[in-house]
Amino acid sequence: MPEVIAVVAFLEASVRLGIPLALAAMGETITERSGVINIGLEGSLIAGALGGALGALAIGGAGGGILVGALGGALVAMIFAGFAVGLGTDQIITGTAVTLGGLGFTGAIYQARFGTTGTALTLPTLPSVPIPLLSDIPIIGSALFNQPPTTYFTYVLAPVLWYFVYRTEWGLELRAVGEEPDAAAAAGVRVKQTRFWATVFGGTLAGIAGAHLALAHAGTFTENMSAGRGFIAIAVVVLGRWNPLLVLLAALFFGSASALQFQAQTFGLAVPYQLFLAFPYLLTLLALAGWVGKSRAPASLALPWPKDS
Amino acid sequence: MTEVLARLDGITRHFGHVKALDSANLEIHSGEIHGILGENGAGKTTLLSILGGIIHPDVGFLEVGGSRVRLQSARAAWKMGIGLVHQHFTLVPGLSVLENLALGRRHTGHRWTLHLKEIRKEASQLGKLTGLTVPFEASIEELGVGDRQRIEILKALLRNPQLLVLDEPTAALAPAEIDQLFRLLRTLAEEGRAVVLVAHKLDEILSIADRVTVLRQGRTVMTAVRADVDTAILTDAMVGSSSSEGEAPITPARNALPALGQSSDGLAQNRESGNRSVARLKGIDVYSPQGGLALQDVGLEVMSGEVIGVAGVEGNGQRELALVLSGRQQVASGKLEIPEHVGFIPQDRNREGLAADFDLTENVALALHRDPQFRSGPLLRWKLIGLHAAEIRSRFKVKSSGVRALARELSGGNQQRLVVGRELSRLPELLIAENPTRGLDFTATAFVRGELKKLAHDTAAGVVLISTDLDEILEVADRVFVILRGKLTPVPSTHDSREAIGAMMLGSRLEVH
Amino acid sequence: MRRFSQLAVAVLALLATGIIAAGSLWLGGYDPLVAGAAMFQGSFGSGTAILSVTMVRAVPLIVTGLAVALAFRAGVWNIGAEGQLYAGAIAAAWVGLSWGSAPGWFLTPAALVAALLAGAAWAAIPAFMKVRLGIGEVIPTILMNFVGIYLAAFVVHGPLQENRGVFPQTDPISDAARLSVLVEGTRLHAGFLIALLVGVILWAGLRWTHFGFQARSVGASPDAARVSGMIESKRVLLVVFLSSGAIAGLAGGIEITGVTFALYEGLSPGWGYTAIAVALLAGLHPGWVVFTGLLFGGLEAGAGAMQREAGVPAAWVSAVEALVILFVLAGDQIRRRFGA
Amino acid sequence: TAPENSDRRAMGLEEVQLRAALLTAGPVSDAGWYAGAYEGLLLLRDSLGAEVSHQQTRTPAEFDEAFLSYASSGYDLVFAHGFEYQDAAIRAGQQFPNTTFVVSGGGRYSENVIPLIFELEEASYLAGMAAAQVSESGILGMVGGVEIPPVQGTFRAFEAGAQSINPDIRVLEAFIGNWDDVAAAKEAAIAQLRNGADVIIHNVDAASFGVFQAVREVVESGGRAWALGMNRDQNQIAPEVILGSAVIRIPRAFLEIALSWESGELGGRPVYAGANAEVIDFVVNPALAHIFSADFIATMQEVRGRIRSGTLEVPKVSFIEGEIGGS
Ligand SMILES: Nc1ncnc2c1ncn2[C@@H]1O[C@H](COP(=O)(O)OP(=O)(O)OP(=O)(O)O)[C@@H](O)[C@H]1O
Ligand SMILES: Nc1ncnc2c1ncn2[C@@H]1O[C@H](COP(=O)(O)OP(=O)(O)OP(=O)(O)O)[C@@H](O)[C@H]1O
Ligand SMILES: [Mg+2]
Ligand SMILES: [Mg+2]
Repeated sequence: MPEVIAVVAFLEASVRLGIPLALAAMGETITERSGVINIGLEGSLIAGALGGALGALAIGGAGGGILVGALGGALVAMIFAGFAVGLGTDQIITGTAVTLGGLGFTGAIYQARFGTTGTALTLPTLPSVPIPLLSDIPIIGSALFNQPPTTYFTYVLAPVLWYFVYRTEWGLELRAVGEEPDAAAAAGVRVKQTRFWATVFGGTLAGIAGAHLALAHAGTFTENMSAGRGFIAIAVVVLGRWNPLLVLLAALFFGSASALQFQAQTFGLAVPYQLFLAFPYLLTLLALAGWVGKSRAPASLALPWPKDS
Repeated sequence: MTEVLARLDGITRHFGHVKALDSANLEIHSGEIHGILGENGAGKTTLLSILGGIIHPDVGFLEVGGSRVRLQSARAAWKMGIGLVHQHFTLVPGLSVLENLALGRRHTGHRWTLHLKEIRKEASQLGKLTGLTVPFEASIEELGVGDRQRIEILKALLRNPQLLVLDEPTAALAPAEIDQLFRLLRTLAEEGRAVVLVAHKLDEILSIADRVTVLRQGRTVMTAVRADVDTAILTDAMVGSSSSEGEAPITPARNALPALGQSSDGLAQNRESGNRSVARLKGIDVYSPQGGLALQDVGLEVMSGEVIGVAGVEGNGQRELALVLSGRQQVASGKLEIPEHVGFIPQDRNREGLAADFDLTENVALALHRDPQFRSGPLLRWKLIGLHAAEIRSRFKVKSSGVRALARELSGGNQQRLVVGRELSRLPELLIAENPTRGLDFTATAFVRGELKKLAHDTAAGVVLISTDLDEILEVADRVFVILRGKLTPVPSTHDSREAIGAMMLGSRLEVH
Repeated sequence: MRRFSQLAVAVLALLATGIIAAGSLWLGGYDPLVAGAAMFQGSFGSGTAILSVTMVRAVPLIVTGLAVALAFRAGVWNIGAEGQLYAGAIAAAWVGLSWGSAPGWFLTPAALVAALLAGAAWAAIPAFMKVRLGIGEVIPTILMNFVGIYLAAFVVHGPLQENRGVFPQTDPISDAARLSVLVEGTRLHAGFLIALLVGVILWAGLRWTHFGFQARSVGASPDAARVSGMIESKRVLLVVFLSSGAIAGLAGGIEITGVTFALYEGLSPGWGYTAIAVALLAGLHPGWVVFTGLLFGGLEAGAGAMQREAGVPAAWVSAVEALVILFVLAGDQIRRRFGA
Repeated sequence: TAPENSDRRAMGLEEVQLRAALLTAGPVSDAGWYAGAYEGLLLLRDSLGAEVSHQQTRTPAEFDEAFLSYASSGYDLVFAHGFEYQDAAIRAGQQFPNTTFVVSGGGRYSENVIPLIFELEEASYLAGMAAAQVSESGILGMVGGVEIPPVQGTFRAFEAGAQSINPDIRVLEAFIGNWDDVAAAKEAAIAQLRNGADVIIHNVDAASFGVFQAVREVVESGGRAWALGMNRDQNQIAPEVILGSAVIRIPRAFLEIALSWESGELGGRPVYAGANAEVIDFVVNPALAHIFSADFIATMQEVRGRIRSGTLEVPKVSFIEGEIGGS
């Protein structure tokens, strides 16, 4: 019986830890498919978290918070895209700046609004909504189907994005732009627009991920609360081979590796906790080595277009 | 008599300090096939790219259907009914052939599916009509230049353009395909559309064009009706009666620099003896990336002083044969004896021949860096390499701003000259050449063919010429082989007629006595 | 026409970043002029600022920037300079502590060599995965960063913890292991010279040597390098990858022997990541990395001064730093447009 | 203004004002450890008219630089709010004898480098008693940031306090590797709650909100669990689940240090800020005070008195060099 409880707890934690990563990573998947690598994702994530907090307080509900969070994430991504796509500045440097700026501006706004020494915010949280029948499945039921609405949104989004990428004309153009923007342009695709909106979409999802973190998970906002998840999301995209469905799985995999770490610490094994903290990364490394077949990034990832500008 | 479909007027376009076009003019009538001729680097591609919305002129304007337009992008050009088939392929490698055909094409109806079935149907109908058959499910990386060219043309045709602009489409096609393509172009013209066609083979232009425009150094030097011109007139126009601007035609004169490759292991003496075996293949099997056997039990002996021609329709194992002969590919089984340094002219100059972001010197170094002559200790002797690059540039008339110009800035033909020049000038003991004259203008073509022969006959090297161009093989080769489905078959000297080899290439059995 | 409008947009972006930076400071109740002056004073405004602060801060950025530039030139996407730096720092601290009685002429170089080797070893895992297993290096190097950071945390709690076993840090390394100060009375240490030396070696190596050419070829066009150049790209990639790791490791060693003299958790604020921006802004050119490294070093130095002298909180300062980087990028675009 | 001040000193003029600086290794908006220090700095400004400045540093490499900048521009007192500053402080102390460096939780001292030791163990011991008193499962949880002496100290004292009430109590421990990842702290707390813990104490910064959220969710879903606050009076953050807080009144400690600096008494030895100075206290959440029986409150009072009088020794992790550790 305690074993079952531990397994259930572990699965629940995996989903909780995996979902924000999945949202951000699925958005970044779309962005990267267009040939843009948005290292500024962390900035969108934290802006989403702050937007979520401010929105929830101002509008008075977690739902409104998610909306404002999405807008916050989109806004940050627009700034990134304005420079990296519009002006053709280097994507990596721009992303570095946008992350720095995202963390800085959210901190500044938070301090301006809630005082220099901060306030312990208690935010309205998104409740978990059990799905009838499904949530009663033993062991996995409550882990997968007794979750906040944003989690279900993530489940649904993965196949939708998969369909979008592989089965629609927009998706085809997206992939073409990421592979060979010159060829795509020659075929009449609007390269810059595609890249811009793909980036903004990625930022929007990262914003929702941030808002989810604040509203569905932590129930509060603190400076730097994204804690590097934007970067991990970028790694998850690669682990999921730029395929929205695999990216969802990869995020859940990473989530479960982290969850295992917390469970293991609780069991009080005589292993230094730093090694537990490193565990998800080591496990991912192993998974990558055992992940048969090679994955290939979009050929024009991180390259500005047009080339000579 | 006919209405003007499109007009380019006083177009000037610079790239940095290079003036690619210099108040060039072009008038296209509906219902005509308009041939464009010019030496490598004359500005043909630039002019066509302006029509296609890819490049924007510095000065001058474009009229379509009587009104001035500014084409900001290829998309705008497509919308005006102008379809451009590029000289450099514009296919997306990560996508399948069918997806490439679907790309950017506003199919009637919604965009939330791909309409692949409809496109497939249309494309195969069109394919039957034109002979342009392509493997729909294959991914672009697997395909050779011939397939890629066919896909490009099909892609443009599927959009039903009013004006079809083709930049050297015949360079990568087999003779039968060229005939079919020309028939198709004629049908289009008869429907009242217009075709602009660039080709380097004068007879091709003369056989199909209604009117011809000749470009020289970015200027339009002549536009004439087909009936008013012949080979001599066109040649004159292209080259210029006197080389006024220092652009002498390619001369086969040898330069003072020591020939490469000789200093190494006293090769030169050995070569005098002649009629040695330079390379020997026996029972070679090679797997293709897709898994099947690309080469099957191939045997071949290359003797010094001879040019071996390998004819075949593309995709029958030429690529693997070339890679094996040049020591660039592991074999699955069989015996392989080849010299240490083999010159190699790969079929795809952009991908395998050159590094686009390297300058001329560095691209030359790519082939020379292993030669001890160009090394001193851990260092490369850049001065010497630079001199050689300059030598290749002048001998093969690579039109560029200098040896520090980047490969990506060269016109297609000039890129080819660079690769060919680099490999020929090494005086290799064995040279493998895949379609070495593809994209070269006719002067350069004649020059390179001469050089191949000379390499074999004068320096006693072995040369293997792998070509889809039968005329080239018949002109240059001493012995001819046909490659078909990975098998290499010698053509008996009694049967080396154009027709017989052509039949063998397509797989008809030949009665050999 | 088109080119002109692009130029105008870049100019607009440039102005916008400046205005937003000043405006947000002003909105927060801080005088933008005072803040700007503090930033300049603290970075390039005085000899002390330049020698003791900016140049000291630039050293790890330059060295890791060089590591990244080398890798990227050969098409090795080593995002792992951060982890390699930690590996180097651990190794240098270990040597500095365990051979504490050795003479300085031996100990300092030994510590730095250990850092080089450790950085290379740390890079060896993703390098092996790339060359042998065909696994793209981006993710493995990122993952190894996290592992490296936690490994450092582990050793300062465990095997290398100070003798008293109280604080999570090592004992200070012996004086003999420390890099000498370059200019008396400043904090500028010999690590800066090492950074310059590495820069020169890479610059000359990439430009003139046979190996450097092969590395650039593999980076410029893997297909052309293989087919036309007949370059054994695997070997080249392996050597470049390990060298890049070694250089990043050296950065960690320099930080231990030149600045902190002990190993701590959180030694690096992400130099290995900033290094990517440093290298790219330099166009991957080793010579320019020195300058962009100084630029970023100055930016960080100025950011500290802005907090101290102008009372601007850290969050605002990060925001301003970000805008400065965007400002530089917009300016760079303008320069290119004028150049073209 | 720095030269002005030293000029004045040199000319024998009366000193204008105290100049005090603060270094933190994290944002002061954490409503916790760093926020307390920042409030202390502002208290010096408001009550002593001190000129103040603050810098948030990120890495050890910045420590020397910050000390150098403050000391060379004439700051009198530099509060470095974390043990990690100690080595750099010792170096700076040698170079700048006119500046006094106060290192919170530091381990070494000299004439002008003063460790400021918060004896939070005292309050943690009481927190442990309270936790064991209300726990039904007999399992407690502790969520820490990084395993450093102050954190170890509070956790060991918490355990000891709990065992004084229930010798069979079990204690789970987890570290999240940083101080402000709310989500990670919440996960660690959930893992402990799921494994039977019903009272969780923490020693992190902003991440503590995650611990409270985890406990709150258990309560909201009908379970029974409690949390304990740390470093600051956090009782109001989640008044329905926080039993009480082990409080450090950092501003008060800073003020006393500044006063003893002004009177010339500061220097040469560590400063201990403990229960006696009323810097440290365990504050029961008034909203939940009813949970504890009057007897138990009296017991706590008695223990508090015994700790203050020194008759009860709480386990401590000593970090001053040369001192013999307790526990
Ligand atoms: N992107 C570019 N950068 C610099 N120079 C260029 C660029 N594109 C073309 N040129 C130069 O412009 C001139 C004309 O080139 P263009 O490609 O139009 O020639 P072309 O007539 O098509 O030649 P080819 O027969 O070899 O294809 C050449 O000298 C070429 O070097
Ligand atoms: N004398 C030379 N002749 C021909 N090519 C050279 C010569 N010297 C160098 N090269 C090649 O050209 C490349 C580019 O030269 P360049 O002088 O621009 O070097 P670089 O690495 O860009 O350094 P820098 O910008 O400082 O000059 C060199 O890296 C080398 O490969
Ligand atoms: Mg051309
Ligand atoms: Mg240069």
